[in-house]
Amino acid sequence: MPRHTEDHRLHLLREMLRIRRFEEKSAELYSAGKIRGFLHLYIGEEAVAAGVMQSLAPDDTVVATYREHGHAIARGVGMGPLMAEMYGKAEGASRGRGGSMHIFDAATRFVGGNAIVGGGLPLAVGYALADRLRGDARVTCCFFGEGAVAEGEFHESMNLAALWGLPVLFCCENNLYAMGTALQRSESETDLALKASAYGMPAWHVDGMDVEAVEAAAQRAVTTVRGGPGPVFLEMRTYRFRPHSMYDPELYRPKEEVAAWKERDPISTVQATLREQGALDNVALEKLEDEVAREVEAAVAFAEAATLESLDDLARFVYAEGAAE
Amino acid sequence: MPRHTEDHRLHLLREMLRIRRFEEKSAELYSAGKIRGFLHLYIGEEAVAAGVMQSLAPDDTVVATYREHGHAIARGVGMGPLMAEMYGKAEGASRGRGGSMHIFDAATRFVGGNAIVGGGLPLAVGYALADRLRGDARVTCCFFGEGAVAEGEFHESMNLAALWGLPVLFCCENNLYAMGTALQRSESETDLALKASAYGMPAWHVDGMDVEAVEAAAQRAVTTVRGGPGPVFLEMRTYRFRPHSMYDPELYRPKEEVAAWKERDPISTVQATLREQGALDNVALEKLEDEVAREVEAAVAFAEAATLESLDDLARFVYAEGAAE
Amino acid sequence: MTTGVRTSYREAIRSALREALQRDPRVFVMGEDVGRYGGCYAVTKGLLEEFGPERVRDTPLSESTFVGAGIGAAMNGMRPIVEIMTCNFSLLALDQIMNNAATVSHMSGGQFSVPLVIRMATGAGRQVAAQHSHSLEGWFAHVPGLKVVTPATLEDARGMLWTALEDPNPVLIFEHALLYNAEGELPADAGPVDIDTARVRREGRDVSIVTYGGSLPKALAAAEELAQAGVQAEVVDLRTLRPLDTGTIVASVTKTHRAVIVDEGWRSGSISAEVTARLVEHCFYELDAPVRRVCSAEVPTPYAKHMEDAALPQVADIVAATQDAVSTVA
Amino acid sequence: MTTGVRTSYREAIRSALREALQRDPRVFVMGEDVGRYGGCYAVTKGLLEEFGPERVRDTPLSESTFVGAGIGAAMNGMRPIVEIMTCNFSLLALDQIMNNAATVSHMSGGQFSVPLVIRMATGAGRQVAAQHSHSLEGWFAHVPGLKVVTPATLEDARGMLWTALEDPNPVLIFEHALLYNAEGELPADAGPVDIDTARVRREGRDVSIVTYGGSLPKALAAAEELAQAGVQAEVVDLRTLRPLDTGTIVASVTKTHRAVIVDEGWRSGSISAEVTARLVEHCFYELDAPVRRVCSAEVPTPYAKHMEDAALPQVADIVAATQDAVSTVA
Ligand SMILES: Cc1ncc(C[n+]2csc(CCOP(=O)(O)OP(=O)(O)O)c2C)c(N)n1
Ligand SMILES: Cc1ncc(C[n+]2csc(CCOP(=O)(O)OP(=O)(O)O)c2C)c(N)n1
Ligand SMILES: [Mg+2]
Ligand SMILES: [Mg+2]
Repeated sequence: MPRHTEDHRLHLLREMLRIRRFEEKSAELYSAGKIRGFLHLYIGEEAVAAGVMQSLAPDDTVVATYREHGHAIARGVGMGPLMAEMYGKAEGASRGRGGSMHIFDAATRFVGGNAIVGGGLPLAVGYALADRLRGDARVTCCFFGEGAVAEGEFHESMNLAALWGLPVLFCCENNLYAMGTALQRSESETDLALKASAYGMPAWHVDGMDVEAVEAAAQRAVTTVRGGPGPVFLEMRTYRFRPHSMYDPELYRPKEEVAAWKERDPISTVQATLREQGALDNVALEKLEDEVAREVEAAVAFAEAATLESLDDLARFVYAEGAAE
Repeated sequence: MPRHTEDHRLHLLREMLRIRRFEEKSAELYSAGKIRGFLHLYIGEEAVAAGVMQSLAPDDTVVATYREHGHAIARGVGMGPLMAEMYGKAEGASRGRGGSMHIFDAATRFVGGNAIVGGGLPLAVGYALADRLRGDARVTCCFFGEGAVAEGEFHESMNLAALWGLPVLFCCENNLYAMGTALQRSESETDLALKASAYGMPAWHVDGMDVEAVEAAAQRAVTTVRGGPGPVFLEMRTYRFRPHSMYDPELYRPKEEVAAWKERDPISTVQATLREQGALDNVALEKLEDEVAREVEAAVAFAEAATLESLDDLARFVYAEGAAE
Repeated sequence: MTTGVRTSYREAIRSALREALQRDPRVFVMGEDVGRYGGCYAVTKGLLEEFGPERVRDTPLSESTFVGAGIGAAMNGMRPIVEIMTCNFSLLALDQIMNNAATVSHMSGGQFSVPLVIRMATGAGRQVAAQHSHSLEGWFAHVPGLKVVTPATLEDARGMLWTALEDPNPVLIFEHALLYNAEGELPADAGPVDIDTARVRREGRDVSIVTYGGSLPKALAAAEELAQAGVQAEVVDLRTLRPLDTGTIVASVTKTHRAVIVDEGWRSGSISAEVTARLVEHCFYELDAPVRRVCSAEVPTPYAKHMEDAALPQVADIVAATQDAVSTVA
Repeated sequence: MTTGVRTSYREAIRSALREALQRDPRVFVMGEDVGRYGGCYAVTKGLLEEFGPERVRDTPLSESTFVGAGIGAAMNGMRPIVEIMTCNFSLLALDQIMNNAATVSHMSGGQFSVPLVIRMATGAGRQVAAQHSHSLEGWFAHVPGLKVVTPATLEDARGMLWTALEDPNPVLIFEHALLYNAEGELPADAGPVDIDTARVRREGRDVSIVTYGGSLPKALAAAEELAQAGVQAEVVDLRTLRPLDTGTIVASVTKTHRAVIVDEGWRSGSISAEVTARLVEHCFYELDAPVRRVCSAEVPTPYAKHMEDAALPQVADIVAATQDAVSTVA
């Protein structure tokens, strides 16, 4: 059950701030040329990752997208390896081979960093199938955008998970746009939870800008999945405050719409609640911000100090090393 | 509107008999080694093709599956070229290159003969899109089995057709099995019309063993599609009396189930109605059977007399001849 | 070698599957109609009854997702054997195979691996026309991160699966549909075989015929016919198309100085091109004549028997190309 | 040739698209984010405003179906230009491309044709890692029934689309993402160009460097460098990978007697192998040295810049391979 104590609320705020500040720094480093390739920021959507992760156990699995810094940080992937990965360093989460879009971390069962829209869904079904076959009580939590709902793999994965009663939590991050394509230009039925329920699985939606609501919904969903058999679909209604990636001129959405959503910034909302409750004042917030800033700085320092993989190892890991156990 | 006159009923009976007898002969010729490759018989499902085709205009388009003899015959593709195609002859519908699974006929706008399950659905969407862009009032009628519903292309095509309001009639032939896989082992939601309606299009089902019911439902569906904008989904509940193909030992379904469905043979049903009405007696039936038999025999004779494509022309048509107009 | 038991290629694969299921609880088989139908080419027949529906799983028609689920299950500790009914349908799963199975190990810096086996039937010759007659094994061999094997003998049909399951990488097994009925003797205790070397199936000194899979019997028949005409052809079975065992091919051609490659893939960009390139790179100066290729005609496979026959490599084509190769004066 | 107008590769394609939409009411453009977003690489920017949403259609993320819909629309009389955002995502549409677009004409005995153009960005070099850096043009060139073109110059960027639209067959246009910003002069009235011949982009007598697409500028830079060192390299731009213009390649190598192939595809089974095989088949006795290949390393493209650079063909690699080729004594 969600723990709506002040301490927990502060924890949620901290988690969201960690994501926000990490990404603001990433954007800065991108402009400075330290980070390259595609960079997709999660800013505005922090409540989703922060809220959902509360409901998962260490043994559960997370499958994410290319917009996955938030998921990775909230899941407990170290900021140092994350940043080092974006620097392309050997100490990076994926040894510099993956970059921003392909963060992997076996220790926290964080399975990508998947940059083919919809491509992570079948993987999640397979993870859940393996758990089911072994009798492990794990949940596989799979994040994807509302844009992925139009892909055939979404359909096949929803059907297979429901048909076989597999423990998958389908977390659809509906931020209303897939690059420049608005939901109503991509789906004939824009009520995604309704759509999902046509697969015969429980499906509901939640305000993705309200971290406590997300946490509660995820908790309920995870409990349902763990009780089994079968998956649950959760639509999180959220919004990205930034462009799709660093290249996007954002021609497709009105500035007023962006402004209106920014009014609902999940971080400000929790801060306001905590202030009302008297659980947060300027001093406490500054301390919190300071701690987060130091964590981000340490990550940058780690990345800066990290080394480049030797080119002798270019082809390493194309094939797995050693025999399978 | 369906014309439930006796004449029309006799016409429907004739159409179904044409399919049935043609296919019985094909099975015989397959055993004799005259026809090779995969041969998928439509026997038992004739009411679907015969019923649906009544509602289509000559200018409409038909996209079918690899179990398409019934669709082709009811659409008006000549039995001679059809049989010659299965003989692999140059006078065959597809000049011997396609065989049973790839019957094409430009004259009747019969666009395959598609042997990748689900692969015809995007083509149908494209046909309808072209008509819409040009302002042609045509309908594209796309047949597929219930097995195809699990494929990603089904999902993508349903969504795109509904989203763009395209004139497609989706005809799902639910014969309960995809090879040996029963519907309940392939779909988490076995009410296919319900599933289809989640795309926001009208969807209903009909008894696929009752040719008049099929015709009425198809008529209504085609009228809806022509009225536009947007597609309609029609689930035809039917059954194949024969194995999936000539290789299938039919281990997966009980003999009793097959027997029970055979009781509902669409041909016997119409015959019984006509007899009750006094519109069909033994003499008339014999005459009808005789005419159909002669048509089938003529097709066989055509195929036997037809010639083999010259091997000099092996690579002909890999690329289209001449420039595009 | 213990005394042989009469068996077929189909049965050899089936017994390999059965043993894998018996040996390792992590192994399961999944694909369209592998269970109740009895398997597309009857390969998996009886396994459902023996191992139950959890380990022999009939899937819906969803190639991309059940292949992707195999990848996920492999990453999560299982040893799935996924069957794609025929390689023609693998096109629907290519995103999962190339973007996930082949990349995850490298892209994750070695944190994850994909010990997955994908079996598929391949090849033409049964008049099933353009959408059911592909030979895509050479094409798949282009992709780093995958292993591609093409058993041509009973021993390999039985043994390659074992080794593939022990491999920590995704291994694609292409079984030529025309081989399923091939019969012969196999030792009762036939076990794993390596999956990274080519093998000389017939010794010869005049010319090397390099081939694999469903074309091996044709190449051997051609060599037999050539022997009558006094030409001693060596027949090299590639066995594995990725990684390609350059050493064995080069050794053979260094001995014979002439090469003919037989490959059911469409000629342009087939594995026959890669073999040619390797020969040029590794033993150019040993070549006494241009390398010949006997491949499929560049047409979508036609249905009519005479056209299909003409489109595919035949024994007579191999004999002719080989005669041509040996008669070329350097 | 009228006086040139300064333009970019991106603008050349955009103006070709605009002209096509103006010229023929059957033409329409469809793909992910071609409209409101302004195009993935901004190629289609402004077309929505000019031609409206019916003719410049944003699609949902459904690669298989919008490509298949393009095939159907082409068969039904339209002239669709389908954009797959990058060739990495074409894997999701391969069934439609290989099983339908490439086969329908033959399989229907010539009753139908598929006058479809599919454009996609290809290639690496922007640190977008394993799932966004494929060079699949050579791989697609394996498939009969398709045409595969790879414009490397402004003139081809502008003119190939025109010709592709006039072709009754499915034509795949691969645009290397690193070329979009390339600038140069283009005659204001630049029109269609043929799409079935290779072209010599630089004359030379010592060695032929055969390449295409995004590697052409690298090959030309290498030739420049080699010229300083006294080596006169001829640079052949394949332009079209299917059908492959064997004649032009053979003519060049028959003159120079040495060949280096530069290809961003993964080495094994890339188009470089096919070019090698053709040289062996058509001018074996003209070759004074083994053919060299400069290709991508056989790894899923890594993100880190130094690793990505090392994985791709670079000017220095081309220079070294060419030096090596010319210094080999026959
Ligand atoms: C299969 C595929 N097609 C296209 C793309 C290019 N692309 C990257 S992100 C994206 C939009 C995805 O939108 P959504 O799923 O809603 O996620 P969001 O970016 O909004 O988080 C597109 C089209 C891709 N990566 N994969
Ligand atoms: C993509 C694909 N996967 C598998 C097959 C093999 N196959 C041919 S028919 C069939 C069953 C299709 O069932 P359904 O769609 O219900 O049609 P029905 O045969 O019952 O008419 C299968 C699995 C195929 N042709 N295409
Ligand atoms: Mg989105
Ligand atoms: Mg069925």
